[in-house]
Amino acid sequence: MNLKYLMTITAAAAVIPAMGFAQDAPAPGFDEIGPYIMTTLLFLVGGFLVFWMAAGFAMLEAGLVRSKNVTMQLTKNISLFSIAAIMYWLIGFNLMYPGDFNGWFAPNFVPTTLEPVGVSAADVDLGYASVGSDFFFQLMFVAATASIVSGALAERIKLWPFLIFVVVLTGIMYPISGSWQWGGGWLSEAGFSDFAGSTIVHSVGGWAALAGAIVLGPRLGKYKDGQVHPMPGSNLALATLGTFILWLGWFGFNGGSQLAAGTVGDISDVSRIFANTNMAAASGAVAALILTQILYKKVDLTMVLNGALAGLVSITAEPLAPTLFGALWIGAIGGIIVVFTVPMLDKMKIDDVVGAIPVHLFAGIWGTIAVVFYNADTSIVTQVTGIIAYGVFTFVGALIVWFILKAVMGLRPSEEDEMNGLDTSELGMEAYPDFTKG
Amino acid sequence: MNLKYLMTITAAAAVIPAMGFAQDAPAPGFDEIGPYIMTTLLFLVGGFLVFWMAAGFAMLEAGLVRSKNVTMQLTKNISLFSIAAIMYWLIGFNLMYPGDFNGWFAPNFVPTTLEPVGVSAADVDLGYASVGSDFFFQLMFVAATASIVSGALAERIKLWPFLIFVVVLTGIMYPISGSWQWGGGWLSEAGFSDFAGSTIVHSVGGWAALAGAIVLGPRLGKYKDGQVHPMPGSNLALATLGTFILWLGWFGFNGGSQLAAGTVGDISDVSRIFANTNMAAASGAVAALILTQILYKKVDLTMVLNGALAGLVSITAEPLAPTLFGALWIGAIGGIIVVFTVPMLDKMKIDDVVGAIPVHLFAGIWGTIAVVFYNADTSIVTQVTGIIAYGVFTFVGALIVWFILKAVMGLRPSEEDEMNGLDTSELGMEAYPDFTKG
Amino acid sequence: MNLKYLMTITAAAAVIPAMGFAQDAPAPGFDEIGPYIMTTLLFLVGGFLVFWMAAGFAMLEAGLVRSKNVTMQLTKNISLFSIAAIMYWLIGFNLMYPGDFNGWFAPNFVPTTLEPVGVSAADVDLGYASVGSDFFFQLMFVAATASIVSGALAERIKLWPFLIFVVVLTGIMYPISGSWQWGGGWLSEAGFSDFAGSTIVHSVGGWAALAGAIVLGPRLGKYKDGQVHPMPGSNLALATLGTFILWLGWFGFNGGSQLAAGTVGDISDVSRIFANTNMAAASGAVAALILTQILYKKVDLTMVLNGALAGLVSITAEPLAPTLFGALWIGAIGGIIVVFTVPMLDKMKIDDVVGAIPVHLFAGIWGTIAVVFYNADTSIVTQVTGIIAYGVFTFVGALIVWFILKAVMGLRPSEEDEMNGLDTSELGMEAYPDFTKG
Amino acid sequence: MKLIIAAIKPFKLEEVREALTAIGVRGMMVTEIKGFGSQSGHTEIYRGAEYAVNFVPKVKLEIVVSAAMADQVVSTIQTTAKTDKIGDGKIFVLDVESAVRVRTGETNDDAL
Amino acid sequence: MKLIIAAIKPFKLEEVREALTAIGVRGMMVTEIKGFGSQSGHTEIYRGAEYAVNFVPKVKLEIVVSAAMADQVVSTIQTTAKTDKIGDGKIFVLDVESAVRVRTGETNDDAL
Amino acid sequence: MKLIIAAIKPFKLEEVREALTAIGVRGMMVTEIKGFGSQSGHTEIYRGAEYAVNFVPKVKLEIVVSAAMADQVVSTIQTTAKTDKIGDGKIFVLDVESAVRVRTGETNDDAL
Ligand SMILES: Nc1ncnc2c1ncn2[C@@H]1O[C@H](COP(=O)(O)OP(=O)(O)O)[C@@H](O)[C@H]1O
Ligand SMILES: Nc1ncnc2c1ncn2[C@@H]1O[C@H](COP(=O)(O)OP(=O)(O)O)[C@@H](O)[C@H]1O
Ligand SMILES: Nc1ncnc2c1ncn2[C@@H]1O[C@H](COP(=O)(O)OP(=O)(O)O)[C@@H](O)[C@H]1O
Repeated sequence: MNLKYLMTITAAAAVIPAMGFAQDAPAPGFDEIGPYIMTTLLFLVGGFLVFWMAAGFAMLEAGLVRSKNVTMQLTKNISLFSIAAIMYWLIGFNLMYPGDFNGWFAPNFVPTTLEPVGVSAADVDLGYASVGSDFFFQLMFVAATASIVSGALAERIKLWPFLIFVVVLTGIMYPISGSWQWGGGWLSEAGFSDFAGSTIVHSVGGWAALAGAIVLGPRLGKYKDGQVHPMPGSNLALATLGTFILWLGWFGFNGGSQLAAGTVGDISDVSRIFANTNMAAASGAVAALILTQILYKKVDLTMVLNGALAGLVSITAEPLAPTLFGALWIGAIGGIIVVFTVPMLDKMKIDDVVGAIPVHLFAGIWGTIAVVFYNADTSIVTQVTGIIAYGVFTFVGALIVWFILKAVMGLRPSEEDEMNGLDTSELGMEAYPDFTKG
Repeated sequence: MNLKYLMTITAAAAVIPAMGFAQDAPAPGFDEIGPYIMTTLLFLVGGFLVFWMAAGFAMLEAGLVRSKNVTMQLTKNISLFSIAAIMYWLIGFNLMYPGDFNGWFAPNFVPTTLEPVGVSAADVDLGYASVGSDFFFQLMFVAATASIVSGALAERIKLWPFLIFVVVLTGIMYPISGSWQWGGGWLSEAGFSDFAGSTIVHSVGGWAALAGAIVLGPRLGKYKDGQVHPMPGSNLALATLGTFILWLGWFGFNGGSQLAAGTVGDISDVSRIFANTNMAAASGAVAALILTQILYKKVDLTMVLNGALAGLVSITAEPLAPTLFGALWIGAIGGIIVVFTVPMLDKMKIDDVVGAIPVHLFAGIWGTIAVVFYNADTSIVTQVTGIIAYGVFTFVGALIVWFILKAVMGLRPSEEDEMNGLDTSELGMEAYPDFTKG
Repeated sequence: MNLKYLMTITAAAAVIPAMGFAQDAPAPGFDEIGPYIMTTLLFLVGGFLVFWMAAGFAMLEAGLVRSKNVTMQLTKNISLFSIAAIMYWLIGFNLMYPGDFNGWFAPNFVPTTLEPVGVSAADVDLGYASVGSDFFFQLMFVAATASIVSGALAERIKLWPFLIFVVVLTGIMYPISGSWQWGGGWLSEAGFSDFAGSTIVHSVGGWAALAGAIVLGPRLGKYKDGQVHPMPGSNLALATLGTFILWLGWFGFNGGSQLAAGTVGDISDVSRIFANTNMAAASGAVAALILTQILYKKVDLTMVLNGALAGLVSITAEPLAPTLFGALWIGAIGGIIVVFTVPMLDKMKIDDVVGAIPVHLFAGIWGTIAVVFYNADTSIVTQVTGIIAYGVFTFVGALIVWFILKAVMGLRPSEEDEMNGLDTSELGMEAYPDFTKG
Repeated sequence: MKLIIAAIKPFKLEEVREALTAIGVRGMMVTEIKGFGSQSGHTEIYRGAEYAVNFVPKVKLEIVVSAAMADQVVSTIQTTAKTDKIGDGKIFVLDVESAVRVRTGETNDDAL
Repeated sequence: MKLIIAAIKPFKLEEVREALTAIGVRGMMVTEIKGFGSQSGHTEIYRGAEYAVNFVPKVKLEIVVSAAMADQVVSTIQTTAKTDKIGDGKIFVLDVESAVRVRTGETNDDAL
Repeated sequence: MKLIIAAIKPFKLEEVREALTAIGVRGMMVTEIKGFGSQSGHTEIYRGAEYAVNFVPKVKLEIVVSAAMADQVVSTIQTTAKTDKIGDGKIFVLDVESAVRVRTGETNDDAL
C-alpha cells in the first residue's frame, strides 16, 4: 500500500488536533485493504472454478468409459474429491506450505485452521489473502491430481484400493513433492519454475497414473493376439461437456495462480493469463483436429478433446510470460503430442482409458520445458531437474503403494466381474438401467 | 465507511480554500464506495452461482427419474424457476423484506423496483449493496425451494397443478415465512439463527414436498404387497452432474449470505464459509460412502450424492462459526441421516423419488439444531421454536393447497398414463426418442 | 478517476514539503486504480461466463440433433470455438476495434498484442480495463455468433466446409460489421443502439445461418410430399442443460457489456442488467409454456427452452434501461415470436434444426426495435437502419461464401451418408456406441 | 416343443411374467420392439408440426415350452395381457424341433 | 400362416413399411439388431487404433401373414429393401401353427 | 434350412461369433434381450431397499443355416458359450421353409 499517502493524511491530520488517527486502525482505508480483498476474491473465484474441474473430470471419464462402468467411474470421482478435501485439511495443507520446510519429512502433521471469524485487518497479512481462501484454492489442486489417476485406471480397478491410493496421494505424496516448489522448498530455491503446476499437479497425477496402469495391466481384451481392440467411450456428449468444464475451470487454475489481484499489474497479468490459457486450449484442439484429419482421413473427436486439454496443460507451467502467439504454438505442440502418444501407449500395451497420461504427463513435461522460451529467469537444466525429481519421487512412490495394495487387497475384480462391468458386479447399480445396451 | 477519515479530508479541505471539496460528492473515494461495490459484486457472483443450482436440481432429478418421465421433469424444473422469478418480483420480494413487517399478513402487494440507472453514491445505502443485486440474489433462493418439491413428487404429478402450487409457494408462502427471520420478523427478534437457510429455504421446501407426497401417494407399483419396488434412476451421470452443480452453487448460496464483502473481516468470513461449505459436502459424501458399504456391502452412488447434498444442507444454517473440523462432523451427520431416513420413508410408504425430504428437510432440521454448537448467541429452544414454526406453517399451508388442487383439478394422471410415462401421455415428447428402452 | 481530488492531495502535499508526491506515481491509491481493477475483473468474470455459453450451445445442439449426428455436432462446436479464438486474435480484434476506423475495409491486419507483464498504472488507461481482459471478453462474443450457425445447419453439412465458413465469419465478417457500432463506426455515429448485441451478435449469427439453410436445403425427408416430418432431438436432458448454461452465461454477456464496474452507478447498473436479463429469460419461457399449451393442448419443452433463449436475445439490445416489468414483456414477446416462427420456417421449407433463426434472428430484430421503448436517445429509424445494414451485409456476404464453398468443395454428404448419420459416415465414431438406437 | 411369440404392451410385462411363472413357465426371452398395427398412426406435435406415429413401443416375449403346455401358456398370456384396448397385441405359436441347455447339454423338454 | 423374418438396412425401414401397408400388411414387429454377414468387417480408427467392425446395425422385421400372402410380402420386401449394395439383408419364411389376438381372442387369420 | 435361436451370456458373444465363423457360418442376427430363467431372481439393493432382479441381460443369436450344418452349429455354440454356471443359456432349432437374399434375389441355401 501507499505509505507516503498515509503520511500525507496523517500530516494533514496533525494540523487539526483531536482527530486521533490511531483510532482509525480498526478501519484502514482501501489502499491498505484493497489488495487483500481483491486477492482473496481471486482465490475464491479461482477456487470455485477449479472445484468445477472435479465435475469436468467426472463427466469426461464417465463419457469415455463403457456404459457398464459408468456408475463406478462417477462413484470414484465424487469420492476422490471428497477424500482429497478431507486429507488435505487433515495433513496435506500444512505439510505442503510450511514456508520454511523443504518437504522431505513432515515435522508436524497438523490439520488446517483458519483465521478467526471477523478477523481484523491488523491480524492478517494485508500483502496476501485470507488463509481460508488460500486453503480453499490450494485444496482444489490436489483433487485435480487425484482425478487424473482415476481416468487412466478406469474400468478395471476396484473401488476401495483406488480410494486408499487417493488417501496416500492427496494426504502425503502430493503435499510433500508440492512443498519442494510451492512450499518454498529446494526446487524453488534451485530456480525451478512451474507457475500453475504443469509438473507439480498434472505430471504428478500422470506419473501416479502411469505407475498404476503398469501394475494394474490393461483391460481384458484390450490387447489381444498382438492387436489393439478399442473400447469406444459410451457417451461423447458427456466427454465433450467434461472438456468444456475443464477448460472453464482452467481459467481459475492458471489465473488464480497469479496469487495477487489488487494492483494494476496483477489484475492485468491475470487477464493475460486468461487470454493465454484460452489460446493454448484452442490451438491444442485445432492441432489435433487437423492432425487426425491428415493421419486418419477422419477427425477424431476424442483426440480433439484431449488436444484442448493438452494445450491447457502445456501452458500451465507459464501462462503469463508468453505472447498470445507463444501460447498458440506451445498449446499446439501439446495437441500434437497427444495425437502421437495415445497410440504409442497402446503399442506399449499401457492401457490409459481416457488419455490421461498423454494429456497430463507428456504435455505437462512439454509445458515445463517450454517455460524457458519466454521466461528468461529459467534454465532448461533446472526445469529438467524438477521434471525428473517429481517423476522419480512420484512414479517410484506410486509403484510402491500400488504394489502394496495389490499384495494386501488385490486391485482387480474377477475376470467375469470385469467382463460384466463394475457397475453391476461391484456396485449392483447401472448408470443407464432403462436403456438397452448393445 | 470510515467517518473520521472523511472529517480529516473535509477538514484538510478547509485548510486549503478554493478546493471545493463539496463538488467531490458525485465521486467519493473507494473508502466510501469500496464496500458497496464489493458487496454488490458478492451478490452478483453469489447470485449467478445460486442460479446455477436450478440447473443442478434439473439434472439431478432428470437423472433420478425413469426415462419415461424425463421430459416432464425437465419441463417442471425450467418452468418452476421461471415462475418463481416472476412471482418473486410481482409480490414475493416486497412481501418478504419489508424490514419492519413481521409477515403475518401482507399490507401491500407491490412489485419490485430497482434503483434508477446510473444511481449516484449519494442515493444508495453505501453500507450495503444495490437493490438490483440483492433482489437478484434473494430471488434465486426461492427458486431453490420450489425445486426441492419437484424432485420429491416426480413421475406422478401432472404439470399444471404442480406449477400452480409453485405460484403459491414462491409468491406467498415462502416470502411470508421468510420474512419472520430474514425480513426482520418475530423469529429474528426471538434470536433464531439460520445463516443461509437450512430451515428457511431447505426445510421449507422439504415440508412442502412432504405434504405433497402424502396427498399425492406413491408411484404405481412402488409399494406392492408389502414390498418396496425400487425404480432406479435412468441416468446416474446426469444425477452426479447435478450434484456437482449444486455443490458449486452452494458456495454462492452460503458465501453470499455473508451479505458483505468490503472489509477484511467480511471477505475473510466469506472465505471461511467457502472452506466450511466444501468440507461439509465432502464429509457428507464420505459418510454415505462408508456407511452404505458397511450396511449393504456395496457403495450406493445415489446415497453418496444425497450424502454430499445433505452435508451441504446441514452446514447451511451456520457455515461461518464452525471450525473445519466442525464442518466435517456436522456434514458427516447429515450424510448419515440420509442413509438411514431414505429407507425409513419407504417403510412409511412415503414415496420421495430423489430423496429430497431426507436431504432438505431432515438434514435441514439437523443443521438448524447444530447451530448451537458453534454459535454462542443461539439457544436450542429458539432454534427448535423456529424449526416448529416453519414446519407447522409450511406443512399445514401446503397440505391445504394440495388438497384444494386435488379437489379442483386433480393431481395425478390416469393409471395407464402414469404407467406409460408422463412424457408420452402428458407431453407427447420423449426425452430420449432414439434409444431403445428396456 | 477523480481529478479535483488528486489536486487536493497535491495541494496538501505542497503545504508539507519533502513529501515528494511525484514518487507516488508507481503506486497510486485505490481511488485511481480501483475502477480499472473492478472493470478488468468484470471482463474476466463476464468473459468466463460467456465462454461457458460455448458449452451451452454444444449441449443444446447435441441434444436437439438425432443420435446419429451427435458426435459431428460436438466436433463442430468445440472446433468452431477454437477457430474463432484463433481468428479473432489473428485479425478479428484489431479489425473490429480500431477506434477511429469505420470498418468498411481493413487497413492493417495485425494480430492482437496485450500489455506487458506487470504493466504499471502509468501505462494503462485507468479509465477502462486491461487489454487482455477486454480481448478475452470480446473474443467470446464472436464465438457465440459462430455457434448459432452450427445449430441451424446441423445433421447435413460436412465438417470442413462448415469450419471454413467459421474462419471467414469470425475473422472477417463479424469484425467488420461489428466495427460499425462497437468499433465506433458509422452506425454508432448514426445513433444506433445495441447494448450487448441482439443485432451485432445474435442477428448476425442468425442471418449467416439463414443464408446457409437456404443454400444447403433441408435434411433428407424433412419435407416429404408436402408434409413436415419432425426429427425429434435425441436427448432433451442435454438440450435443457444447454439452455441453463446459456442462461447463466448471459449474465456475463449482458452484464459485462456495461464495460465498467468501478463506480456505484456502474456496479448498480450491472445489477440492474442481471435482474432484467433473468426476468426476460423467465418470461420468455413462461410465454412459450402457456402458448404451446393453448395452441397444441400440450406443453412443448423444446419450445420452452427456445422461449427462454428468445427472451434473453430480446433483452440483449437494451438490458439496462427497462424496468423489471419492461424486461418481462419484452422477453415474453420474444418467447411468443419463437412459438409462431418455428413452424413458419417449416412451412417455408427452411430447415433450422435447433430453432436458431427464430431465437437469434427474429427475437434479435425484435429486441433491437424494443430498445426505443425504454431508451429515449434512440429512434426507430436508426434502429431499423442498423438492423437492415447488418442483415444485408451478413446475409449477402454469407450467401456468397456459402455458394463458393458449395461450388468448390460441396456442402453436403451423399444421401446414404446422411441417412446413416454423419457420425459413422464422416467421422466413423458414434456418440453413444453402447446403446441400441431405434 | 412350441415357440410362443407374443407382442404385448410394455406395462403388462411384469403381470404376464408373474402369471406365467405361476403356471410353471421357467424361462423366456424378452425384447423391446417397435410395434406396427391397427393401433399405430395416432398423431403427435413436435415444435408445431403434426406427424403420425407409425410405431408404438411393445414388448416381445419368446417362450419355448413343451407341446403339452402351449395352449395353457397362450391363454394365460391372452387373459393377462388383455386391456380390451386396441394394441393389446398378438400371440403366435411355432413348432420347435429341438432344444439344448448350454450349461448341461440336456436336450429338448429337459432343457426347458 | 407364415412368419416372415427379414433383416434390412435401417434407413430402408420406412420405405418397406409403406410398401407393405400398400399390399395390405396390417402389422409387424420391428427390432434393432446387430447384423453379422458378408458386409461386416470393414475397419474403423478409434484414437489411432484400427479395428474391425464385425457387426453392422440392421433392422429386423417379423411379420405374420396368411400363407396366401407370404410370397407377395417376401417379394415386396425384397424389391423395396434392395440397394444392390452388399448388406441389403435376408428374408426367411417359417411356418406358424396358430395366432391369437390378445384383445379379442380371435384366432389364426382373423387375428392378423 | 434351420433357424437356430440361442440365448447366451453377453460377454460370450465375441467368442461364439469367432467359433461360428471358423466353422463357416457366414451370417447371423444379434439382439440384446432380457432373459428370464433359473438364473433370475437374485436380489439387489437400491437406496436401502432390497428387490429381486427378475431379468438378466442376455444376447440372442438367430442363425439360419442349411439343415446339414445345424447340428454342428448347435454343438459349437453349446461348447463355446458354456461356463458351467447357471444362466449359460439355451439353444432352439426351428425349421425354415425358404430364404431370400435381398441384394440378389438368390433363394434358400444360396441366400445364406
Ligand atoms: N401381422 C403381424 N405380425 C407380427 N406382429 C404383429 C402383427 N400384427 C400386429 N402385430 C403386433 O401386435 C401389436 C398389436 O397389434 P395391433 O393391431 O396394433 O392391435 P390389436 O392386436 O389390438 O389389433 C402390434 O404393435 C405389433 O407389434
Ligand atoms: N445366415 C444368416 N442367418 C441370419 N441372418 C443373416 C444370415 N446371413 C445374413 N444375415 C443377416 O443379413 C444381413 C445382411 O447380410 P450380408 O451377408 O451382410 O449382406 P448380403 O445379404 O447382401 O449378402 C446381416 O447383417 C445379418 O443381419
Ligand atoms: N423356456 C425358455 N424359452 C425361451 N428362452 C429361455 C427359456 N428358458 C431359458 N431361456 C433363456 O435362457 C437363459 C438362461 O436360462 P437359465 O434358466 O437362466 O439358465 P440355464 O440355461 O443355465 O438353466 C434365460 O435368461 C433366457 O433368456
